[in-house]
Amino acid sequence: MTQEPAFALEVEDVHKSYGNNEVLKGISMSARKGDVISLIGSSGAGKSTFLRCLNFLEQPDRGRFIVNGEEVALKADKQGRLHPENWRQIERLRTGLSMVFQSFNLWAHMTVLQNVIEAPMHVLGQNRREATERAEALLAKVGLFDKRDAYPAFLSGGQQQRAAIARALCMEPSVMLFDEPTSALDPELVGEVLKVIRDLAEEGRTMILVTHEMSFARDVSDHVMFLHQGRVEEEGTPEKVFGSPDSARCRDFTANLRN
Amino acid sequence: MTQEPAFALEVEDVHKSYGNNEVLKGISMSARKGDVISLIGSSGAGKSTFLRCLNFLEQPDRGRFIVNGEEVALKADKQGRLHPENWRQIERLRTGLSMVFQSFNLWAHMTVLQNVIEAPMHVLGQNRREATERAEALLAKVGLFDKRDAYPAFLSGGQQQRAAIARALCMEPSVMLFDEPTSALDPELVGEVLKVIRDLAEEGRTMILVTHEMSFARDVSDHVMFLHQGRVEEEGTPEKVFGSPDSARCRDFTANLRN
Amino acid sequence: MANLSYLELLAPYPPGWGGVLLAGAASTLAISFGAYLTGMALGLMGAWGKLKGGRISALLLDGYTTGIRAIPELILIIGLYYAGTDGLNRLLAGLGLPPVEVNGFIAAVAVLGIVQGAYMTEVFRGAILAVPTGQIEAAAAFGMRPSLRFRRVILPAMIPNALPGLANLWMSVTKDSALIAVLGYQELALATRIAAGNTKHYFLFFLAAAAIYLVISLLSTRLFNLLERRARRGQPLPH
Amino acid sequence: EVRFGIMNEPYPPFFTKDASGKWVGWEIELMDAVCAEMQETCSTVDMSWDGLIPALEAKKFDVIWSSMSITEDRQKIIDFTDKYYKTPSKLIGYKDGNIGAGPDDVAGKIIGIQVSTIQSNYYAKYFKDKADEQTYATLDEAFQDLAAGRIDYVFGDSMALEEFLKSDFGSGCCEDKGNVKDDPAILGEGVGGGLRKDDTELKEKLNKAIAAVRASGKYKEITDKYFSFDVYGD
Amino acid sequence: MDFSWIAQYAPLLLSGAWQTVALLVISVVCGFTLAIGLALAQVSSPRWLKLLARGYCGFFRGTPLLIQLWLLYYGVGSLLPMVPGLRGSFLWPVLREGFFFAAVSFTLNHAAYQAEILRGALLSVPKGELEAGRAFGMTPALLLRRIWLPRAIRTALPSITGEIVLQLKSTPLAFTVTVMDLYAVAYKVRQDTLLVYEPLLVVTVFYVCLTLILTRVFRHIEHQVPIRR
Ligand SMILES: Nc1ncnc2c1ncn2[C@@H]1O[C@H](COP(=O)(O)OP(=O)(O)OP(=O)(O)O)[C@@H](O)[C@H]1O
Ligand SMILES: Nc1ncnc2c1ncn2[C@@H]1O[C@H](COP(=O)(O)OP(=O)(O)OP(=O)(O)O)[C@@H](O)[C@H]1O
Ligand SMILES: [Mg+2]
Ligand SMILES: [Mg+2]
Repeated sequence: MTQEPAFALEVEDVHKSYGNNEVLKGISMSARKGDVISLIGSSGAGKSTFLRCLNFLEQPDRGRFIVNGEEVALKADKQGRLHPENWRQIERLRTGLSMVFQSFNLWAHMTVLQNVIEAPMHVLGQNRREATERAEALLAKVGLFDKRDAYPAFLSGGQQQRAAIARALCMEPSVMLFDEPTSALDPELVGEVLKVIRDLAEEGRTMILVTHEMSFARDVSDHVMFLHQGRVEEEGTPEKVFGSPDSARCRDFTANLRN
Repeated sequence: MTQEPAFALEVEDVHKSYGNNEVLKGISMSARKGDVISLIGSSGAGKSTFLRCLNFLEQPDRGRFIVNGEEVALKADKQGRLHPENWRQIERLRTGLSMVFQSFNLWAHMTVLQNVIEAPMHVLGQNRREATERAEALLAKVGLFDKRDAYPAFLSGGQQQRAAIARALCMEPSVMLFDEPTSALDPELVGEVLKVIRDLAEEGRTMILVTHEMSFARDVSDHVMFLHQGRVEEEGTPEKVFGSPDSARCRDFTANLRN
Repeated sequence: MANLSYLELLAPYPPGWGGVLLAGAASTLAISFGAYLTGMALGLMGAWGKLKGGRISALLLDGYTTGIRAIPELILIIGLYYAGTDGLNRLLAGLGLPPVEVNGFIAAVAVLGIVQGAYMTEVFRGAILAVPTGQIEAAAAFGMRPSLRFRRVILPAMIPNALPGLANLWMSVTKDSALIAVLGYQELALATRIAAGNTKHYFLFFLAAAAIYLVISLLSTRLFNLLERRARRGQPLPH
Repeated sequence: EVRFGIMNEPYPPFFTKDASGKWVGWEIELMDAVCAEMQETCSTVDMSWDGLIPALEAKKFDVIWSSMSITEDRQKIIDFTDKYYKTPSKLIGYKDGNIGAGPDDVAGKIIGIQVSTIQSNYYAKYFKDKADEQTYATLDEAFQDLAAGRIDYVFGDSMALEEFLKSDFGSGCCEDKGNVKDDPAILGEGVGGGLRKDDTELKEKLNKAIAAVRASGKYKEITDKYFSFDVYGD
Repeated sequence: MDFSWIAQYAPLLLSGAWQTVALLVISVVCGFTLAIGLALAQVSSPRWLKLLARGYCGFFRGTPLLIQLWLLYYGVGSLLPMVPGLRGSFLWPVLREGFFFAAVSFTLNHAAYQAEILRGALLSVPKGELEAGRAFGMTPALLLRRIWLPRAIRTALPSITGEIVLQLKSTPLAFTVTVMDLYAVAYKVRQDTLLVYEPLLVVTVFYVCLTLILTRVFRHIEHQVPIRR
């Protein structure tokens, strides 16, 4: 075997604009295996956009992306925007990179269980029995076992969010992208999710986490990045970012948490 | 003028089932003018369902509803389920009862501004200029003024939520129903929303608030209700519910907050 | 001609005309079905090309949907069948090859299928656009290839949006197939006119034909309803 | 082999398909006689009116044998054999006892005419100032409207009109108003077989055969089966 | 290609084009209005009304337009002269005309097809957006006018355009009840001259122009609200 890559995910200088609105203005990040990195920042700062750039749901205008030691081949079009050279590569990388969306995005025509086993069965080619078994265990873990045959439209907000988490976990990815995975959950469930994330980190999985719950970010992460207007305004250990941030902006932002 | 009703909203013994699943098992609540009542409870406890029963988006199976001293006329159908006798009455009452949905439910074919002025213009009959003026002030208040001409699909989660809040505020209702209005907001904005709610309460508006942020509930409410499996398991002042709850279930639930 | 009673006129064997009508109905169904399937394949490709393709393919497909829908079917059929085979044979003759006889049935299916495809392109395009973007993104995010994404997520999610349009097109094609009388095919509409013209019992035969069409479409409506009910599972009613 | 293109819309008594799908009618029997005379094997090809010309040109068949009137305009596009019948044109109308088919008889009335027929040209010359024209795709539709009272007359080929009057439907409502005065310049030279312009060989063969059938008495024999008079015309 | 006939037939062609446009506009405008009612009846109404609307759509989509037209014109229409006094009355010139019957039956037929499209589109509008409208006290009529229909029509626009084009292509059937639309004029020219393609090409150009205008207008409406992709 070749040498293990040092970083599970390494990105450099990501830029992204919507029209004239430059949402990301050069963001770099590197995540080791087993790292939990939290992204915090005010609404509209570009957190979701950054996360979506990581798996190329949005195509960045500029940047370098290295996933598990493999660089994503990008080429520029006439306007100078980047596009993946080979979508096959992206698709392959995405299987190791699952995502929990801010708005859940469950497939409305499938039951909860079908949602969870869909990708393992059809992308990873697992057989139904095996996938179902793991899916049911995961659904039980998030407390959704008895809703496994319900369609998403008939679930409460928190139940949908848990289904989305189970769906992402079932892929057993090496990197997980969580976009506010606890926004619709009550404190008890937040605690559960925190436990799940810790377990996963211990298994060596990498997690990138967007969250508005500062206490959650503090408890769970190895590294915190504070985004402001498309830039990383402050980053470091939770102790540093929440305890003694350099940036005034960050100090204001985390003020609520400290007092 | 007739005597001011003592309660802005009074409901008794609300029951609601989906199929065999009894989601609400007899909930009563009374809210005085200017009260802020928080509903807390685990995911799937029935909080959203209760809120939706209050303005008859779901039709309760049993219960009595008195809004601003006016009892809602209900009649039972063959299966014994209740239906409003007169939808006109419901529509009239709803104009004084606006709602912020858990999933925002912005109208996708309208810009943010159009979303906000829609109901004031077409339900209350305000003229466009007047409605736009107030809408813009509200959008500025929630920090969304520069996104007023964007369509909801192009907004970040928090921006959508703020648009939904502005839309509800613009109706200047006497009772507001908030379903997790801060789930997608960062701590700073949560603080802003808290301020808005306090201001509104001071103006004499009544607020019913579903939330998972216990600190938010503690800071803002006059009265907290803890729902568990369709029943009110504990209720009282925030000090009591968070400080010294009688119910063991509630004690567990709020444990995170206390330590 | 002897005076026949209504029952005798509709008898399935000569001198009754029932058999002629039924045979006509059978060819109507066969041609409609072939054209419908062809159209569906073209429509799916067309919609995909319009939504995902580059500017050039979008422009070409725009020409296809606008042009083919606007051109009267008659001119397409005559043009493609007669002028088309004529041209083909001239080309073959130029190459020193023997002329080919284009099968009328295949020509009819092809022409009507191309027309159906133009309508279906638009039906599918609208239906796909109505699928919530997030669900498609979720599929992409889990590493689904475009074809898998289409088969597992886009298709089932857009079908309920497309079915009413598809049902309408099926209803139309069963009646449009009357056009292929131009190629000498005796489908239901022509069979009806012949029976009526021969016997002068216009009303009887038009009602009989209407009844046959109605039976065909009632059965297909049932089928479409079943499909739609299945496709809309998981979708709450509007109130 | 000579292939005859016949229109697949029924036009009794000249040509129509019976319930078993066999071509029957006067024009069909004449075709058989002509073929026998030419000592050719003959086949028929069904074709809608729209397909006749393109199919002739695409050599799907060799001659149009579908009661097509020979007119000057059409001769620009295709060639015709000599006429093989010519029937007078007549008016039929609602039963009211007013018999007569002159311009004065139709004054103020509405006449139903099949689109683009010789009768339509005749109308333009003789009736236009007196009566209104209603154009129909087929005579069948005109008959329906006549029975419904929407029009007062149907002007068309006497054979087709008489056939209608013989039916239950026609005999109930309508009656023969008489033949119109002939005008060969407009009512034309009669009906002939349509041919490709370059097919002179076949044209001569057909002309010879038609003349022979007429001379041998076969023509009369066939005609007597269908009509009480000679349809060849003057 | 021989277009020398155009000058001679110009007046007829113009009046034919006018008839075509008139039939199309009448049947689409009236038909669509009727379709809204029919679609609504099918998605939310008492059971009997629902069944009635279903039956209507089943019948009108199930049988050929031509036969509907004839049932109306030759069936209902031929009963009219039997109404005493009608033949002499001022209404007769209208009721006698095929145009009236064509317009009526095209409207009825078009409504059935559009209703089916609209029914599906109404069902596809996210339930939450309707609830938001209700929660602000919108009456059913207002909800329909401001939220439900605009949302539904927008998603269904491509199919709606298709149905209108299909309706345009159906107008030639009016000739069977003596309306000389553009297609009928072309038919006459073809019969007169035996030219196969040229008259049809004139019709084609006209149809393509109409369709282009139609699709442009509808695309403009469609692009009013940007779609995120
Ligand atoms: N598809 C889009 N088109 C145009 N602008 C967009 C689009 N998506 C997001 N934006 C804009 O980009 C900015 C960043 O959005 P993003 O969703 O990344 O914010 P965020 O940090 O996730 O915020 P939140 O905490 O509210 O979810 C916002 O101003 C938003 O309006
Ligand atoms: N339309 C529906 N049909 C059937 N069951 C439903 C429907 N809506 C909600 N439920 C069920 O009713 C229960 C209560 O749902 P509700 O949305 O009220 O929960 P909630 O307290 O708001 O939870 P959350 O905090 O997760 O939003 C859940 O178990 C849910 O699955
Ligand atoms: Mg976000
Ligand atoms: Mg909820």
